[in-house]
Amino acid sequence: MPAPIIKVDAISKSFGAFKVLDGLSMQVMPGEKLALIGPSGSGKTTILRILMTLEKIDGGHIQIDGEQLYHMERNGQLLAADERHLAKMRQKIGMVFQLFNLFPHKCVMDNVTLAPMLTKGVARAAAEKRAMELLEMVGMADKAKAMPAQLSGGQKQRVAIARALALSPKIMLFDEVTSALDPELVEEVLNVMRKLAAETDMTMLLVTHEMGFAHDFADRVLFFDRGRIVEEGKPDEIFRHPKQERTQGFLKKIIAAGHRV
Amino acid sequence: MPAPIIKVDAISKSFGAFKVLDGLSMQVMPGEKLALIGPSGSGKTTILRILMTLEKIDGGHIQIDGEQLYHMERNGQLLAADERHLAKMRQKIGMVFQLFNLFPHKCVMDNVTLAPMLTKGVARAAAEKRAMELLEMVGMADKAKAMPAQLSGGQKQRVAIARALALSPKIMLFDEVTSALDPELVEEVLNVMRKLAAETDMTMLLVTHEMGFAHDFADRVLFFDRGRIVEEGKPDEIFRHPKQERTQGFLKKIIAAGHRV
Amino acid sequence: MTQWSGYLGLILQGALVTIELTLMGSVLALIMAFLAGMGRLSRYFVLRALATAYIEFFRGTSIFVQLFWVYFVLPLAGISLTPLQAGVLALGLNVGAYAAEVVRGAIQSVGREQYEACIALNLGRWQGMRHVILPQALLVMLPTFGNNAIELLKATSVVSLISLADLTFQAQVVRSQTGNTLMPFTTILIIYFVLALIISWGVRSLERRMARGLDGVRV
Amino acid sequence: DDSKLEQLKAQGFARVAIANEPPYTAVAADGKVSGAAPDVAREIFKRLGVGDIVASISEYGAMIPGLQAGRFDVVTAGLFMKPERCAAVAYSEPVLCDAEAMLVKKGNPKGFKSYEDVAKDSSATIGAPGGGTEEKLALNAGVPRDRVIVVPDGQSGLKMLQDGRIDAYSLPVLSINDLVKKANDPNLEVIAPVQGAPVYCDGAAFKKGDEALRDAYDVELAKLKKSGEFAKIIEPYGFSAAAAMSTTRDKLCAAK
Amino acid sequence: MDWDWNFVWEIMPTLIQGVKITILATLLGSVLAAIVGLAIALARRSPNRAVSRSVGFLAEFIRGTPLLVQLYFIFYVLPDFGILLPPLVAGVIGLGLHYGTYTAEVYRAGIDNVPRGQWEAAKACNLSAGQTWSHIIIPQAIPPMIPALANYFIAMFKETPLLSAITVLELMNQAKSVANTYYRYIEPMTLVGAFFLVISLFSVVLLRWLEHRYGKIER
Ligand SMILES: Nc1ncnc2c1ncn2[C@@H]1O[C@H](COP(=O)(O)OP(=O)(O)OP(=O)(O)O)[C@@H](O)[C@H]1O
Ligand SMILES: Nc1ncnc2c1ncn2[C@@H]1O[C@H](COP(=O)(O)OP(=O)(O)OP(=O)(O)O)[C@@H](O)[C@H]1O
Ligand SMILES: [Mg+2]
Ligand SMILES: [Mg+2]
Repeated sequence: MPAPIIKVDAISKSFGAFKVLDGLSMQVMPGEKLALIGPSGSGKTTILRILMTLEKIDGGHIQIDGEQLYHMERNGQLLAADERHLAKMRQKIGMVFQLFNLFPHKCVMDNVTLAPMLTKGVARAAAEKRAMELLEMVGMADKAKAMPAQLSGGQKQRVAIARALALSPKIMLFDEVTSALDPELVEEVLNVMRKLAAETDMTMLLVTHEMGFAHDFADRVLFFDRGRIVEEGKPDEIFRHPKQERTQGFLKKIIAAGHRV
Repeated sequence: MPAPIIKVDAISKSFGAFKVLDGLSMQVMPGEKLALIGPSGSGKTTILRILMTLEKIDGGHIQIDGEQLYHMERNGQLLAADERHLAKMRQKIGMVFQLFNLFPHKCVMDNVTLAPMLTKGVARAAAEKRAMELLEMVGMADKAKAMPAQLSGGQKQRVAIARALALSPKIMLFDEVTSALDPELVEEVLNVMRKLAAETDMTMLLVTHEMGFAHDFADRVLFFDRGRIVEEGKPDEIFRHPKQERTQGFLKKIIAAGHRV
Repeated sequence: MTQWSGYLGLILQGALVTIELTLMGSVLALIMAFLAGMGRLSRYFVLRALATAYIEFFRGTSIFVQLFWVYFVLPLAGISLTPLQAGVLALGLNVGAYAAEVVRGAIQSVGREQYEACIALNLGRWQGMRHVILPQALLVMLPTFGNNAIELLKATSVVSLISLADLTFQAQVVRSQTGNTLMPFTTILIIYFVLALIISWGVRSLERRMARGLDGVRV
Repeated sequence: DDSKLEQLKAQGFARVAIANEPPYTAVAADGKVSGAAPDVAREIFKRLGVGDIVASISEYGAMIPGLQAGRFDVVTAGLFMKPERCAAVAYSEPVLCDAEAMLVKKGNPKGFKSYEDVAKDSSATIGAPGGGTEEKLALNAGVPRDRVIVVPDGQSGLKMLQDGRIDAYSLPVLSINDLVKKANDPNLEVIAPVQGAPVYCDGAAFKKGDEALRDAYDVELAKLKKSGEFAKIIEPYGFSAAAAMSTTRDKLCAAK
Repeated sequence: MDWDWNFVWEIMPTLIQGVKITILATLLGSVLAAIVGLAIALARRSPNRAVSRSVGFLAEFIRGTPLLVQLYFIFYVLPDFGILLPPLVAGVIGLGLHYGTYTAEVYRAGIDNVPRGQWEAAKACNLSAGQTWSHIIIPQAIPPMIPALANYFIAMFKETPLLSAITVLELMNQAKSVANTYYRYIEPMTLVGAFFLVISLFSVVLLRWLEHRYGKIER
């Protein structure tokens, strides 16, 4: 059995007096597709943001690909990571945000090529060639020269996915990437993600409220509640036969809320 | 057969060069519960706002309860309605907004009593008694003294419903009243609306993307597309056996977008 | 009346001085604004403290006091400036302090999500600032910069108090020499207003050029 | 040492401070500076080998600080010699002499003859240039601070008197005469000289430490006075050359 | 550059006289600016095009030209038209008019910032125009304006030295008069600067508090 690519070990995180993550541990295997579900405020976004180093942790350890994320070993001692170590680690991880976070002053092409050119010193021609392939994959090649403001939400999100892929990360994080979209536009983004899941062996972590998609997409589902993983298992187990009361209650509410026709 | 309470006759409405409503006609019977569905931008919100006199119409006629809404008859002539006529007509209509639009500087109780006291001269004691009944009905009686900022989205929306009911309108308009809410909070608002539909004989027009709820709630469903009513009928007909291609396409997309577990 | 038309030349000379002051003062203000505005957001305490002290000092003490200080007190410490230099220095430093807050505010107004996108794309701090944050912040700053420039234009009138022959000063001279009060003051009011209009027109067209295709940037 | 003079020669001009007060100074429609004080200075500097003067107009109050701050090389502005000023700057020999005058409304309704009369009338206000001789004379005569209105320039003083904001406006006689001539207003009256106020003379004022330059200036000034050219320059403006030649710096600086 | 403490104590009482006038002018100017601003803001919303346009142009003109020149105008030119104002009154009117054009913008922004949904909710509640203004719009518009208004009043305070140009014996004028009497600029000018700095730093604290207290309305 290969070593896990992500190893989260008893991390905790508070905002002020409020404990968001409470001794959370989990492991993710290379290539695994994970869905994180759970009620609002349960800490799903927070764990992704911690993996992306957008938040600091208060305690615990995280290993990515065998290396410490927030610590570095120097002369046998574990020190807090400095900016250089973090930058190195970040190369392995990409993230797609709920609100796309495209750079509004740059065209689609520049959004995708900016990071490879600046952080990896890729030449413009090479960066644009690769960007074109990625835009092709997400079906946005014909909009390469468009500005973000001219795109629909679904198109923006597809560009954001291409942008994250341009750095060829080993791990991709998706935080509710469809929940800000008009219902009619959701499908085009989910299609891209299905394709991505099928065609690459990237490790993917997905936070979502789209239970149907989570079911089809994930190898494994984690159910979060109050900063802990309450239940985990294969999608069928979790969605059809949840064991925990909290999980059952959550799924019932979601269903009752009319998420079916 | 009784006379229709709303009679919309060939109205049109443009924003600049863009024609939003194009010769739209429809009739609503007293007590009828109507669901308006259709793709984004098809004019659903616009027709509700026109009925609430928040937008002017460019052409056509509307009768409410047998009286012209945007026109008044004087000496046998049809004149444009003045503010007094509009104020009189507005007494028959109440509206609940997507973003609640509670008055943030007034407590829950004052939000509900303000309009009856100011527009109908109801005494404070009487207004508060009635407000308490309404808050009871929407399950917000214990929050009467709270400020809107202290409420969750679902609670705000329930107060907004009570506020609209306080003027005892004959017609209630609901514009996507749950779409700004967290999924878990949707149900509490829908429950209030079910109760309302069951207990009163108010005429209700509802714009929604919650197809499940529209199905249970409505006596009749109107499918809008590009400012016209493309198809209408009983919920079962529309949702199970849509005749028009546009309707079929729309429902298919909505279903594909994962709105079921 | 004929005499008055002769003095118009004097007023136009003053207008030149006013324009010169406004331009040079604006350049200095712009430099100070970016130095201090970004200094306030620095990770280093010393830079933050320096920038804050500069901003609070120059916004706190009145422009008049600064002008008189630069003009009369600095030379006693061995730093002697021509009236023009003194005027540019005082005006530039003063307006620069106000504009620094504009720079800071604009940089902060760029949403946190843009910084996060930079981190997620592994851009360095300066790379993110240079390619992502500043280009967006610039557009937010521009209109306020326009207002700052007009404030600076108006503030140039106080240099007449340190004998710099600007528009207001020349109006005073013309008034003394001709005994006519209404004409010179009305004339310069109109000239100031026209100059202000030119500034706001210029800033607006610059803004339009920069904003092309950027509907999403402005908050 | 002569270094200051050499320096002025090298740069080819001297920076002089003047007031905005005809006939001591005048600015023509083309912006050219003339008037009695600058004309004398220009001539003397020319003889000293300094080609031209560059004049900047200043308030009286700002002249001495400006000189000390090195803003000008010399003040030629009708800045009258008085003991305190002699202590602050290095004066040349006298150049322009004038008595003090007051401008009042026609008929002198308040009956002023001296600054003391202004002090006695508790409702009377008097205007004077800030930092000028007249302000100090009025204060010394016992006019309280809040009744001595600091007026930025002659035209403003005239206007304030016409508008009834002040009851008297005090300047040297010739300055007042010039104002009245320009104003051409029959409702004004000049009281000259003011009783009890001495006749003052100005000189070119140099920075303390520039005495060498001042001495060189004095030499040329004396020659000018002797040759009669001095009178030719200042008398068209209404000043008396004889008055300037009948007194000396030492006398004026010692006066109490 | 030598500093003389004895001299400082000697001139202190004179300067404090000036401080009183400075504060008085600021207070009166602020009241006037608050009223003028409201009048301008309402006039600019007037449905009568002629009124809103001409008031708008006038406000732009006043805002685009220097206060100093406006003061000269009020003080020296208006008497020609039979309007003779005492110096302090002229100064307060100048400050009030000039800053009124700024506060007008604050009022406008405050009113515009009340979300459209509030107007619509008021209509759906069938409130009349008067009721909407008095019960819904004004109560929400005023609190967020308070810090911005305070900001302009502090700015006005720092511009009061301009009144010295029209013979108001405020702080700056007293300091100049002291300087002219003793031929010493360092102490009076520095004291004036220190005075403004102290008041400004104090007002920064006040502003933070106002912003905290009134800056945001919770929705
Ligand atoms: N920067 C912050 N400061 C304070 N509290 C925060 C911050 N970020 C998150 N929180 C709080 O932490 C808790 C967990 O937040 P998180 O965003 O991880 O939840 P989530 O599971 O993603 O919820 P959702 O489904 O609503 O996105 C929430 O209660 C949230 O209010
Ligand atoms: N004030 C306005 N100015 C210009 N265009 C407007 C305005 N209000 C609405 N529109 C346009 O009119 C069209 C119809 O809008 P409307 O809000 O009625 O659609 P809708 O059916 O409610 O859509 P959604 O489901 O997204 O709410 C849209 O294209 C919208 O952009
Ligand atoms: Mg989240
Ligand atoms: Mg809508």
